[in-house]
Amino acid sequence: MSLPWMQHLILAPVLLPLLCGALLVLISERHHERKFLIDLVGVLGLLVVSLVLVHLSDSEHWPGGVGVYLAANWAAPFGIVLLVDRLTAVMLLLSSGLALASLVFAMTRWSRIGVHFHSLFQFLLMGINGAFLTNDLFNLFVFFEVMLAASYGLVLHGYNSMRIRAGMQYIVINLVASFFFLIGVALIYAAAGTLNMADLAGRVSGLDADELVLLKLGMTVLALAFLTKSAMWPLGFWLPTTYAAASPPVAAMMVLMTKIGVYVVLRLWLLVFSDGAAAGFGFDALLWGGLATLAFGTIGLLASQDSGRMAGYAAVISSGTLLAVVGYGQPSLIGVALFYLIGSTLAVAAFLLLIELIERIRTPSAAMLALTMEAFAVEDAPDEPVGVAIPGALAFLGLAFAGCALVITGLPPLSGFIAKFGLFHALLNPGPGEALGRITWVLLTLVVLSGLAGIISLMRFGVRTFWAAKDVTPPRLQLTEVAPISLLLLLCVLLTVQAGPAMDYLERSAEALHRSEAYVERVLSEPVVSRIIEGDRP
Amino acid sequence: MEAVIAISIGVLFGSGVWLVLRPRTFQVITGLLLISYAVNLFIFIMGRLWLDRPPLTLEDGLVDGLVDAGLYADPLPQALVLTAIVIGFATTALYLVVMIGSRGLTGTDHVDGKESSK
Amino acid sequence: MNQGIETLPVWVSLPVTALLVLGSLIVLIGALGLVRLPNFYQRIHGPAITITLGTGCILIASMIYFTALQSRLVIHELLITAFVFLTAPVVAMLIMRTAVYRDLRAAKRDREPESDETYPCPRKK
Amino acid sequence: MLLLSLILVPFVGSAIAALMPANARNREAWLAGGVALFGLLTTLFLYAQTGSGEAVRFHATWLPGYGLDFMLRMDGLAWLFAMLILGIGLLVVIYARYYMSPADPVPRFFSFLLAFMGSMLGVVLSGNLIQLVIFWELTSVTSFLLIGYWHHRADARRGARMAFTVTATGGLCLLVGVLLLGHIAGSYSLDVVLASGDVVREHPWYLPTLVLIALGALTKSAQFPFHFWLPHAMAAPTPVSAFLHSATMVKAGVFLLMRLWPTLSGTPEWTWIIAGAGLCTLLIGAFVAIFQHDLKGLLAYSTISHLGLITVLLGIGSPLAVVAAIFHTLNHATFKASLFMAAGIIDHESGTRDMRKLRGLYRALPYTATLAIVASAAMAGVPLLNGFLSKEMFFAETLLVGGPENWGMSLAAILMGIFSVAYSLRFIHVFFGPLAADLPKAPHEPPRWMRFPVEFLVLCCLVVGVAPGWSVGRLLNNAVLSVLGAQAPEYDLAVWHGFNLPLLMSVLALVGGVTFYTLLRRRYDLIHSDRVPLLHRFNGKEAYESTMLRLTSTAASLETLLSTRRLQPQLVLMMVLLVAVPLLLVRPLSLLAFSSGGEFSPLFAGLWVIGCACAIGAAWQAKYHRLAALSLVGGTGIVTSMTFLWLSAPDLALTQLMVETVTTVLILLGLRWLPARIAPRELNLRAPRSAWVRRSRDMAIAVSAGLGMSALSYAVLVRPASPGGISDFFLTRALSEGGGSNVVNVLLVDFRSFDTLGEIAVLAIVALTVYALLRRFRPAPESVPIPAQQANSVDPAAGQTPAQQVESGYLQVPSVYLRLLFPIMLVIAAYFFLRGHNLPGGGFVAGLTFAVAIIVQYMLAGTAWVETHLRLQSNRWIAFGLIAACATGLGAWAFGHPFLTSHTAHVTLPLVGEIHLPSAFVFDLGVFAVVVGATILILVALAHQSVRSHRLPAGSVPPRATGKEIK
Amino acid sequence: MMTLLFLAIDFTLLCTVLAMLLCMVRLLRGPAAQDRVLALDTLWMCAMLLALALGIRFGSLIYFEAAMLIALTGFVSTVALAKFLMRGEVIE
Amino acid sequence: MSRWFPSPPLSVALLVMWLLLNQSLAPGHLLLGALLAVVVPLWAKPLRPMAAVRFKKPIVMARLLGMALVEIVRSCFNVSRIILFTRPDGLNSQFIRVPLDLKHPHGLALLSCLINSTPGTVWVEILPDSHDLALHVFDLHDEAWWIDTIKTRYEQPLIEIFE
Ligand code: NA
Ligand code: NA
Repeated sequence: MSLPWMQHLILAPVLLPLLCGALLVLISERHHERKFLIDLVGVLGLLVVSLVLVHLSDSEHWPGGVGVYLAANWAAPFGIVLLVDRLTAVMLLLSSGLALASLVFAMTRWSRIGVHFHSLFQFLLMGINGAFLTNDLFNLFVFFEVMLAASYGLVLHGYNSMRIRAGMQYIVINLVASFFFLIGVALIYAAAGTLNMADLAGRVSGLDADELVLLKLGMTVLALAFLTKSAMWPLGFWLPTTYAAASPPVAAMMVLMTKIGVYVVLRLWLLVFSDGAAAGFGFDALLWGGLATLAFGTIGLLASQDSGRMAGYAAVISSGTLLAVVGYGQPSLIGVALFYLIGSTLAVAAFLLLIELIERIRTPSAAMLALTMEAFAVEDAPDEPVGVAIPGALAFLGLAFAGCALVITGLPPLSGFIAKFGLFHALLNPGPGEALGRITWVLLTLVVLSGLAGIISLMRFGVRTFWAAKDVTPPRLQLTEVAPISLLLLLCVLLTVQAGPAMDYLERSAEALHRSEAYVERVLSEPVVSRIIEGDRP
Repeated sequence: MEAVIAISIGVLFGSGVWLVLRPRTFQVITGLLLISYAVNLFIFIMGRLWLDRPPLTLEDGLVDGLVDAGLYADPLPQALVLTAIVIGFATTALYLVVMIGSRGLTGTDHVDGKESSK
Repeated sequence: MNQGIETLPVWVSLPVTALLVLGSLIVLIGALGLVRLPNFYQRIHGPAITITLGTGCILIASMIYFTALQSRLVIHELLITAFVFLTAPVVAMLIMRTAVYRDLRAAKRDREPESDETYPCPRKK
Repeated sequence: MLLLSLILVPFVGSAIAALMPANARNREAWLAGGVALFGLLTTLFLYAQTGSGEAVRFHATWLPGYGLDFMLRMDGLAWLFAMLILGIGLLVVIYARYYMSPADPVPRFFSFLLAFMGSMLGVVLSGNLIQLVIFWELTSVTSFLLIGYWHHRADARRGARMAFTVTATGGLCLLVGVLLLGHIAGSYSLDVVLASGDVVREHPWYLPTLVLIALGALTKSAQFPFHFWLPHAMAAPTPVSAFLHSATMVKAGVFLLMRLWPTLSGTPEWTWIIAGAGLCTLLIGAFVAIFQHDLKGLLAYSTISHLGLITVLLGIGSPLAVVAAIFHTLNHATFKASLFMAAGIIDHESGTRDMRKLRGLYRALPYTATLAIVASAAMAGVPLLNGFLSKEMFFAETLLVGGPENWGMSLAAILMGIFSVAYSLRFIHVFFGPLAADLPKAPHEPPRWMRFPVEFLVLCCLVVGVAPGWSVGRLLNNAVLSVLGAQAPEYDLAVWHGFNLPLLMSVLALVGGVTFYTLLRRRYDLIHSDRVPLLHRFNGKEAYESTMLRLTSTAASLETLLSTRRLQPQLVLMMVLLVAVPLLLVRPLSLLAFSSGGEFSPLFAGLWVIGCACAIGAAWQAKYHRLAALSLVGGTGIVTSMTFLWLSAPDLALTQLMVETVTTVLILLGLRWLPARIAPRELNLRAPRSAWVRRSRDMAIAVSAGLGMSALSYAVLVRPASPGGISDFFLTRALSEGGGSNVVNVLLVDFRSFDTLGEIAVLAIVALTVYALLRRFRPAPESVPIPAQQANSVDPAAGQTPAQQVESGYLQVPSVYLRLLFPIMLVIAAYFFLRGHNLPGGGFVAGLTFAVAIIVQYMLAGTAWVETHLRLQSNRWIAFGLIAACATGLGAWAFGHPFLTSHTAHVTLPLVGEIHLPSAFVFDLGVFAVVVGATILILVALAHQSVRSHRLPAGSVPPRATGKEIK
Repeated sequence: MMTLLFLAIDFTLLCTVLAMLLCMVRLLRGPAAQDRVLALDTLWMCAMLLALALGIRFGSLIYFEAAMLIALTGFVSTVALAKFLMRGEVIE
Repeated sequence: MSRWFPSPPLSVALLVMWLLLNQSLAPGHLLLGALLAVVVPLWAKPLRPMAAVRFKKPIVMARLLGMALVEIVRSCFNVSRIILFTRPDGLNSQFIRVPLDLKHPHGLALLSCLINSTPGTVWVEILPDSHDLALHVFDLHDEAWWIDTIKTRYEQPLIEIFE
């Protein structure tokens, strides 16, 4: 008996970046192009793998659409389990798509202002993908650390005093959050004697009262860690600062990282607390926290004049919306929430990439920007890339900005609107046994208001930038800068046009999330590949 | 012994928290070190306290070649702590470099990179 | 407490007991010196006995003890002895010089340097 | 399919136009005109199918799960509106070709215009409410872009923002309203919604639905109190004003009211809200229009007023009123568009739109003047023109409102009629008298084809005014049928209905208007008054601006209040939440039901007295005495590792010990670059009160966090471990299946090797990051000089290189020891590595020992010397380690096993006998390599800072900068 | 006799811990940096002895490795501290 | 020979060390130990530039070490006595200088080991100009005695051994 070859694809999203990253370490910084090429090949590989996984998880390839991979060949609660279902696959796809855009964007300038960008980038992907894939709490911690460590490096990549101030904040807060994570995991282990999420879900009903208290404590502390990472008010003040300070391609990747916190909360909460002995625990807190975050993001968006912080608050709003939706606890909302997650991630990321190009309008020339940017880099100043000034560069910027703004504010016709509509529709048309409450209206109002705040704020920014600026010189744009933004926005368009199939897929993902028993059974029943007998100890 | 280790974890954690809330970068790194001791110990004791029962299932200690799991300390928390120690070391190194980088660029060792206005 | 210790013959347990008691007393005295003595240059002599004789006694005790306990020659404690002899001098030397240079620099800051003064007199308190 | 092309073609045209070169004025006009013409012909072609009260439909699935499909639906009303949009669109394109200056970048203009046309068609053709909202918002967006077309002008920017804010907000309300409506009706499909009027009107959500939809409609149609944006939208180029802000977009609101009339109307709420808003708008608009000085401003307020009229008609709720509303929509579009164009011609030719300057234009452009006068007559409701007909229908309807006793409505209508006559007179006043001499340009007749649209529209006014039944009767009837269906009333579109009350009202209005205008000119200084009498206090623009300002400033102060950019408050919050959230959410106090367990060991307690004292000491010293704090933390570390040792975790003890050493060296390397904090001399100076408050707060948090952790630890410790835990599995399988008796190590390299893979990745990442960060490290100015210690003559090695120190006496004796220790440490590392699988040790400890061995050599002989003698490329170690670890895992693939499955090779060597080589061993080798590489890279990268160029010579040591040492 | 041995082992543990306590006192009190470094080094040594004593106490050789590792590398941090104080930087 | 064994005593020491560590004389360990004893010194060679030690006079060496051991134990009790029973202010702790003739680094190292291991004396440094050894004595009674003892008892045999 041996493992079907396709099965290894589950591992590829972790392994490929790891190997790429290690390989990139070996290549000298002098060979920019070679490094970039390897990095690009790695990301493209990831893209292909995640596409295949999206397909496999939605076909009959695996029972229930759940692919299980027993790392090191130890059965489920004991070894570490990687798991692909529709949700994971689609998140992997999102991550590789975003990575492609960020990487290409970083090609000409950002990857060269410091060393080891490409390795760190691949390791970041490894961490992100691992966090999506793993079904083991401590392994999740490890992948979070991989992701965070790489992000620390990338946030500080080519640092100046602003970036280091923000980086300090980001690092300290995440270090403290990591401690919370560990405390939480330890408590859960003390309570349930397991680290496997599926196993944990299976064990909840068998716990005695004290153990249940311990479990809840652990989950609460764990949630604090995730909620810090997903910037729930009042834990997320680091976010706008960090986004504004990080270099654009990195900030774009961070948009996704913020969502991982939400992703984990969603997974874990639905698995452990959707039914059984502790059903419903903590959902209210998530809901209220999400609402507070939403409100805070709205206020922040209205208040901020700086584009980086605006993007940050847009991300806060989307985090808040997602958390509130998860906390709202209505199964039919999850699918559309995922749709929202994808769209808003793409748009905010595109916006963050765009910002840097937009900023060039404001300075007399791109060279000036390069000058300030390079102020602190002495030994590794890349030569100023000579680009062709695209005619209509300004038009592109304006159009792209409009696209981002439409998605972020949820105005028609792009995916932001579809998501918002879907959300409202699902809120107003609850399934059987669910009722509309006052909280529905609060949520609805807050979402509308956040959209309004987005309109006001982004319009203010756009008008000031594109219309009010005197003697605007069209910036020099590289194809490598234009293409990624276009790609992300095209994905938003695609998401709109193909809203039906996309939403169907996500609904199926969400539905699977709520069938925790099948999930638990699926994970725990995955057989190990029998070991080679002659290789065993006598 | 249980009480002693419990109190100690509390003291380490409390001292660490106090330091982490201070404004100077070095205080914060000291705090992070102390918190990491506390947290590592905390994870460790989730396997409960075992005296002279290291999880070494040496062949000469086995009865009929079988392992009696009740005779050994819980190895899992130990493995987790080992990972946590190494990761903690790594992050300390990183924070340290950011700390001196920040001092160099901003001219202050305040965690915000500027002295608070008060 | 470990099994097998009851079976130790007296000719083993007696020297082990004696060495342990002696060693631990010396360790304690050394540490006491570290606390009790009034200035650094005296304090540095306290731990020296801990390191040499204290450690020595306990290591020998350990060797005898385990040799008897395991009924085979257990002398890998010699390694510790070797390591201690290799590292302790460096430590003592460097700490001492640190103290000397620091005090000299402090003295120099406080008043004009006196050319013939090489080492600071331990300041009596 | 034709229906779909109707919408698609403008958008495609828009995209093509956008790509055209800036100077292709004619080509773009042809393109735009072609698009409009195509649409017009298509619509005409579709007339046959919509004529009989049926609707043409197009359906494509889009988001079926949410009841959202792409549905197009053309019935009579939609047809009429589509004709309006396309017809006037075509005329506007022709007009714009001549109106826009050759210097204007017209691709953008036509692109936006076509996009707007598509969106507007989308609004009227939507067969689905959500889709309608989508196009609705698109019209707002395109309108925003068109208003801001001349964005270098502040008024254009302000006008665009204001218009968009108001209409988009309305759009959001509309979305929610439509969602409610869809929920009530059970579908968003227009067909279903239109059929479920009774259900809707009786539903408890009716009122909110109505209010929200009304908000959408009223904002879009510039109804009171949201009317203020429309005059400011006149900053747009005149073709835009003619097209969007008179003929089409502003009609979207009334279109929506018509569309949903069957569903929503017929209740008192409807009448109160819609008719009420309409009535206010009608009067205010008409009144304010009189006092404008800008031609377009006058037209804008007049538009507001006429839209109010239509709204009132729809609000009245009778079928005949609906007929009148539809008819007036049509008429208003015709005459107002022509008026806007005429105003544009005047502006274009004379260079100003200020009615205070314009005089006697009839002399300069008689033909245009004639057209404009006819059109204004239509606006004023002069008989034989189309405006008269619909206004008379309006008068007739007002008489019916509230029964025969209630004349209020009718009075208002007459008043509005009077005002409208007055402002029409004011408008045509510019043509009379002597030609003004001080105009910016000398006016003359515009190009032939620029005038053509006006001529055509005025002709329409005349034709409809003279022969309404013949010209528009059937079209109107179709539209009416599609709104009212079976309710459709009998009506007569004749010019002459005999002498009746409405006619009297018309006459009253005409006479009153002329009188009022004459009076105004005589008694009131119309020219020089800058504000509208009575109503100047209601300044929508200022209200808007101040609202926006207040919104931003309130948000900013709220942001400051609710968040912080500083680190400490955030950490305080995190810690408070760490303590409070579990207490509130979980109430873990039940765990603390006091139960004593375990034994007390005074020795262990003594050990932890040390640990705790050191920790507290560190907390106390870390501010000013870093080295002391570092030593104290080291003390805690020693106690911690001893605890691991004591409590059966030898692996942990070993690792902790090594990490302790490496961390100390690391921090010391860092401290070199962190200038000392000097304690203030006035130590007895009392800390300020705020500092005390802060410290007490932090102390409270720290104490409670500590207490919490203690309690939790104790609660766990006194409970027996849950029996079914997974760890027994590891103990029983480690030897038999993992091939090692050190279960912790087997966990690390086999059971949970995936964790370890991630962990070494973290190490690698951090090392690379540290290296990258230090590449651009700029030390603090205080740290730049070489340390004071090395510049002081006290030190015999001042000025010596490390290599010299080792050769001469300075470090000669220690070097003998430390160099001897090097191979010994290497052997020890090998020892720990090789035995790790069975006994305490393993890749981590071995790697750290190895790294320490090398670091000691660096400490002894300096960076330069070591590196000339030993080339240790830590990058390669890291990469090799990672690849080796992965390769071990990949090796399992070859055997058809999952990643990292361990295998044990049994090799029999002569002399030695059989040895077991588990694949985990290679994995551990990878771990070892990464640990070595990462540790060395980190430490050496830090050490390299000392030899970089920012090191100043000894002579340049500032006297005080490093004067005080760190204690 | 065995009791005596037991007592002696416990006495060794006690003395080691007491010695560590005394080191801690010096570590806390200072006053000079070199005093703390000296105290820390002595603490390391006592920890090594404690490991040995624990080994004797439990009759297990597992504890030896820790003691050996301290004996071999415990001095490194002391040397680093001393070098830092003496020269202002650990690696020149 | 020296190409493969840069320092034979070191190699032997490492082999012994390996066997002691593993507490075994099994052929596998012998082989592994021998391998390490060859490989590690070779690898470490660049960092150990000094020539290998040759112990010319093992008997002198043994006598020296034995004598030192006795001295260590004796001093140990002296120092203990002082710590426990003497009032600290009565102590005469002093720095003294001992002019040295020994130049060989290994000899000096061994001398420092002996002196530092003897409680009551701490080696400070060798003064660069005079090649005097600076020494700190815990309780100094007779400076000349100390100088004489060190020079005759320790330095002389070391010169014999190493030079
Ligand atoms: Na009436
Ligand atoms: Na000595």
